[in-house]
Formats: sequence, C-alpha cells, structure tokens
Amino acid sequence: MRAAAFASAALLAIAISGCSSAGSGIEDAVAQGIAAVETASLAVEQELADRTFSTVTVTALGDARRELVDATTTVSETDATNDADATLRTEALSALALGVDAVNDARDAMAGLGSLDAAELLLEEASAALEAVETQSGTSATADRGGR
Amino acid sequence: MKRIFGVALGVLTAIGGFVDIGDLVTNAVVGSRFGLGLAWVVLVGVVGICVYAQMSGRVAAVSGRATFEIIRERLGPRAGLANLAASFLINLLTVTAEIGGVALALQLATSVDPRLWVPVAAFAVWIVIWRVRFELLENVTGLLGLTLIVFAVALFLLSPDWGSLAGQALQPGAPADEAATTYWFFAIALFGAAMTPYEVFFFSSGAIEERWTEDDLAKSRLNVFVGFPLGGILSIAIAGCAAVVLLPASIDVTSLSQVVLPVAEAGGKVALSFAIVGILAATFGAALETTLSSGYTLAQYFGWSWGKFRRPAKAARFHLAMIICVLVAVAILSTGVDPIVITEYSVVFSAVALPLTYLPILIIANDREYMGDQVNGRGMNFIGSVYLVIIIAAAVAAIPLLIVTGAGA
Amino acid sequence: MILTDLLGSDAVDADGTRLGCVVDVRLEIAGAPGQLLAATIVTGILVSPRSRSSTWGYERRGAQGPFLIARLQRWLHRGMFLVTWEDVARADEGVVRLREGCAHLDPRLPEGHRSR
Amino acid sequence: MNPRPQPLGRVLDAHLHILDRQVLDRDGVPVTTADDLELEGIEMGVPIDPEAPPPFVSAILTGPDLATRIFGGRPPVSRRMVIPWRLVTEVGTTIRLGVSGDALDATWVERWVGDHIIGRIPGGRHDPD
Repeated sequence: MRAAAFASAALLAIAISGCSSAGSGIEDAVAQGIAAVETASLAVEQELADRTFSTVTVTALGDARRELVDATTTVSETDATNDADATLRTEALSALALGVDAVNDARDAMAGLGSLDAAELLLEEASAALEAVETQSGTSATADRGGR
Repeated sequence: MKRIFGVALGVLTAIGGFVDIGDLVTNAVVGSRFGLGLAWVVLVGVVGICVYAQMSGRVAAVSGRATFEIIRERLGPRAGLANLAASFLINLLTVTAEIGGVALALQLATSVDPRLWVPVAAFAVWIVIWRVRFELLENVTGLLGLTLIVFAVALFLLSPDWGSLAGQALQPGAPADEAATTYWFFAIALFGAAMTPYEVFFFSSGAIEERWTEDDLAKSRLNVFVGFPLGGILSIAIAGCAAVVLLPASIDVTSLSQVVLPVAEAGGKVALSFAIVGILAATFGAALETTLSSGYTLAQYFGWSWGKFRRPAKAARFHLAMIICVLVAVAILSTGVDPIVITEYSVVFSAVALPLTYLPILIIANDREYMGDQVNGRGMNFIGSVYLVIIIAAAVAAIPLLIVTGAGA
Repeated sequence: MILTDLLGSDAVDADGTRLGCVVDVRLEIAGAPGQLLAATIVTGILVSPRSRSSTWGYERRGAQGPFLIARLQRWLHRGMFLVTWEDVARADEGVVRLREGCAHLDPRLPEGHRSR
Repeated sequence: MNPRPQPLGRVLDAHLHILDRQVLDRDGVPVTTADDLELEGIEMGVPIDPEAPPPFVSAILTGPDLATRIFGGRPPVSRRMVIPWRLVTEVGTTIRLGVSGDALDATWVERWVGDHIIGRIPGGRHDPD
C-alpha cells in the first residue's frame, strides 16, 4: 500500500518535472527573502526582550543576510520572458535590497552602531514590501499558469 | 542498585544519542514547512530503527559478529563492496555534516565563524576516539544530549493550540502550498534521518566493544524499545516547535540558528543554553559515532583488526582510516559548503543505501548457525519483512524525488 | 586450483549437456588427523539447475524465515543436487564435467552444528 | 533423489560456511577474511583419477584474491597471501587459527601501518584511558 503510494508519487514527480518559469523562480526567491527577514525580526525581537544571547542573534542575522544575498542573486540572474516578469523582477530586487539593508542595520546595531529598535522597524518595512511582491507575483502567476 | 543504574544509563544514552544533526535539521525543516503533517514518518522510522537495531544488537551479542562482517559474509565480495562504497560515502558525508554541526553549535555559543571552529571540532573528535574509553564517550555525550529535552519543554511553554497540532499530525498529506512530490521527498528524508545505517553499524559494533553476551539482551531490548521511541518524541518536539513558531511566520528553516529560535521564544536564555549544549553534545556524539562507523565498516569488510578496546597500534588500519575520514571531512568543510545542505543530502542517501545493509541482518537473524535458538520469532520476521518492503520502496523513490523536487527547494 | 575457479562453473554431464551451475563445494572434516584440525576433504559439488544467484543456504538447511526470502531462495534454487566427487570427471576453465550416470543426491546438510 | 552417503565427520559447504568469513588468530584478533580457498589434488583440464584420494583444502587465500573475485582475473601465484589450512583449529561462524596473527605474512600491512604510522602518534601504543 505504502509502496504503491511511493511508486505513484515517484511517477507523478517524473511526469510533472520540467515545469518552471521565470515567475516561479522569482516567487521562490521572494519566499526565501521573507523567511530570512522574518527570522531576523524574530531574532531582534528576542534580543530586545532579553530572551536570547547576542551570539545567537548575531549568528541568526548573519544567516539571514546570506539567505537574502542568495535570493537577490537568484532574482538578478532570472531572465524575464514578458513585461510582467520584468516588472516583478525589479520590484523583487528592490524589496530584497530593503531586507539586506535592514539586516545590515540590525547587525551594525548589535556591534554598537545605531539602534536596534530602528532596525526592527526597517525589518518590518522590508517584510511588508516583500509580502506585497509575493501577493503580486501570486496573482500574476495564477493568471499566467493557472496556479502552481 | 548498580543494575538499575546501568539500565537507566543505557536508556538515557539511547535517548540522547538518537538525535543528531540530521534529525535536528530535517525535523525543523519539515516542521517549518509542513507542521506536524509528517510526524507519522518519525513514528514509522522509529519503529524501523528499533526493529533493525534490536536485530543487529541480538546478532552481535549472540554470535559475536558485527553488522558489516555479516553483510560481507552474506552478500559476497561484490555486492558487499558496492554496499561498502555506498555506506562509507554516506558515512563520510554524515561525518562532515556532524563536524560542521559541532562548528555551527559553537558559532551559536560564540558567534565566531564556524569555519574557524571546524579544525578544533575535528581535532576534538579525533583525540576522543584516540584516547577515551568507549563506554565513557558513549555515556557522556548521550547524557549531555538529553538536554535536548528542552525542545519538548519549550513546546509546552509555547502553549500551542494542541487541537490544531493534533489535526496536522492526524491528517497527513501535502498542504495546499506544497507539491505532493515535495511532501514525499521530505517524508523520505525524515525516514532516512531516523533510520541512518551508521546508527546500526555503531550499535552492533558497540555491542562487541562492550563485550555483550546473551545475558545483555534484555538490557539491549530495553535500551532500544524505550530509548529510541523517547528519542523519536524529541524529534517530533523539534518539529512541533518549528511548527508553532516558524511556520506561521513563513520561515523555512535553512540554518541551525533558526532551529533554536522557538526555544528562546519559549524559555528565554535558560532554555536556549540547554538547547545549545544539547545540540553541541548531540552533534559531537554523532560525529564520534559516524567516524567510528566508517572505521568499523571498512575494517569489518576487509577483516582488519578493529575496536577501541585495543590499543591503536593493534588496530592500526582501523585508526588510520578514521584519521583519513576526519581529514577529508575537514577538507570538504573548508570549501565553505553549508553543513546544513550536506545534512539534507546525507539523510536522503541514507534512505537509498538502507536495503542492502538491512537485508543481510534480517537473514542472519534467522540463521541457527549464528543464532542458535535466539533466531527471529514469527512476529519479528513479520515486522522485519514489512520494513524490508518499506525500506526498498523508500530507497527506490528517493533519487527520482530528489531530482524532481530539486532537493525539496 | 582455487575454490572460486570451481564456483560459478557450468556443470555438464558426460554428453556435454548442461545440468546447471556449480554453486558450492561440499567439504568434510574427516581426513587424516593433522596438526590442529583433521584434514578437510572435498566430497562433492552442489549444482543448481536454474540459478547462478547467490545462495544463502535456505535450500540446504531447515531455515524458514523470513518467509518471503526463504520462499524466493527455495524457488530460485529448486532442483539443486549434490554430486559426489567420485562422479566428477574433470574440471576445465568454467566447466566441470561429470561422469556418466552420475547420481543426483539430496543437497541438504546434516542437522545442526553451531559454534562461535 | 537418492539419499546421500552417511558422512564420517563434520560436513560443511565451502561457499556457505567458509568463504568471506572472518579469520581470527589464537587470541581472537581479526587477521583477515577468507577471500578464497586453495584446493590441492585438482588440476585444471586434467582428468580426475577415480581411484585417487579426494582433493583437500590446503590454504586460505587473502589479499589479491579479494580483488580478483571482485574484478575478475587471476593473481600471480607469487603475490598470493596464504594462510596454510593446517593452522586452522576451528571452523564456525569464524575461522580460528592456532597461532598468533603477528606471525603470519597476511598481517604485514597491519603491522607496517601499526609500526610506522599509528604507533608513532603519541598514545598509539597505550590502552585507551
């Protein structure tokens, strides 16, 4: 029974592989960006509430920045096939840049430069911007491909 | 009194030793993406590792033969060598992941770049293997690993909506925003994380290091059937913490720092320190186990002298092989590759390699020449055969799913 | 001659008809007493007509479990027989020739011996 | 099928009971695996004299014979690592020898690594603490 499920899952997987487009690549990268910014927010929140060690916060921020840079690279290297994709790419890049700035500010604040509260606000802004891009890409993707 | 202490110690180390970097990462990743929707896989995996470990422990205690000797003897040199190559490479990958995990845990404690910690961690692993008695290394890392119970405590402190968690666990299936293939890919990864072959190589060789006899079987059964399921509960708690804190914030876990965020959220600095110590102990313990396992598999296939109970010069090739493994792991990590990524691959390949390591044990456990009247009963054979089918299915499906889902991206 | 020269060879009868594959060589610790262990002599070869695949002894011993593997192995090696060494005429590269009218004996091993 | 003749001593099958099993020395230290067996009294391509005494196991072969079993071919006789069968005291789930492993040619690699590499690292010649 389970073997049958595994086997059919494998077959299904082979059947639907090879479906990808510029839109979905950007969409995934934006989701990665959101995860990173949310991680940073959570870490900063815990730092401000004195629930965590600064070593953990610094590490989490470093990891978040790496993820954001990775997402940015993915988006920049995506070829757009239509106007909608090109617009999406531009917006995604600027939202991700906001995220990188915010995480960098937070890291600076951990090192004693600037305030962590301000960085927290920036992280919220970046998160909102990324979510706006995600919503937009979701709707355009639905129109383009009839869902993921 | 001493007996009770011995039994308790065994169970506790089994719990603490169950979780390694593979379980930590895979469970947190799965929890952050699927909630408890894959908790059933942990159950399947835990029962599987119980069956497998119990059989190989019994074979080791009764016949005095460790798992890879049996594999060579039953599969012959060719299939045995294919199996050795696969097991050894996966083991090496796991050694790399565990040493990387130690470095990442040290980074959490110090915020010093993990690449600087790698040589330190590797040296520590080697020196412990070189100098410390087997029982001591097993017990210390196992007991310290128990601090991972903080994940279960954290789950309670987070006072989640138990109804919805139970709902996730009881209604398996891919959520709307994830493809079915991704769901099954992670199912196999979790299964591989729970049923890693090295655990069995280590367990059976350990039985010989500790000179088990038939009298130790009851103790071994208790260790396995109590310790491993409790370890499985820890695994589910790690997934649960991620499901409660990270899933709603749409945080997909990609690093170790995210795994501990829910613990800090729930219990602040005290809980966090327990978690860091626990992760450090679990990854360090697993680094020892996997390094020893690479030596065990090679030595047992070729018939070399092995074992920590001998002086190193009397098990020279065994020790040399382990030194080389640790050095290779350091070389891999020094390229800057993310240990978390290595972990994700190693658990999937573990699932691929499992059938050929499992089958010979199932056969020998039925062989009266080796086992006398301690051969498998009907019930054990039934469960053993069911698992043979599951293990083969998972192994066959693993590589296609890995390719199709792009490793679950 | 080494053991694995024999293993995997085709067993053919006096007319050259293929009877199967040599899957094992039967030994008996029964010769003249040596220094530490009595001499170990070759008493026969085991021929499996239908399969070259590895055998785990299911068809030669009473082992029953696990059910599926035991059944599969018995089926693969059904019809296995023992030929005494007196009935072996010649061993060539990859071929073992048997004598005319050689007896096909029951391949099962005598019951139980276990040691560590 | 005819019944088999009554055996005189212990009966075992070379592949099933000996090949690929662990060889232990007098003190239980692993020496090698039984990679192949040498049978004396059979010449390839020579008719077997029905009156001749039966062939017997003369040695356990190891080392290069493992490679040829995996990859095919035949090692030159001069490169063979041989453990004479007369040293064997017991055949069970392992093959026990009546001598110390250090005295055998088959363990020279182990001894070399032990003397030249592992034994030179501090602590290499001591029992673990």
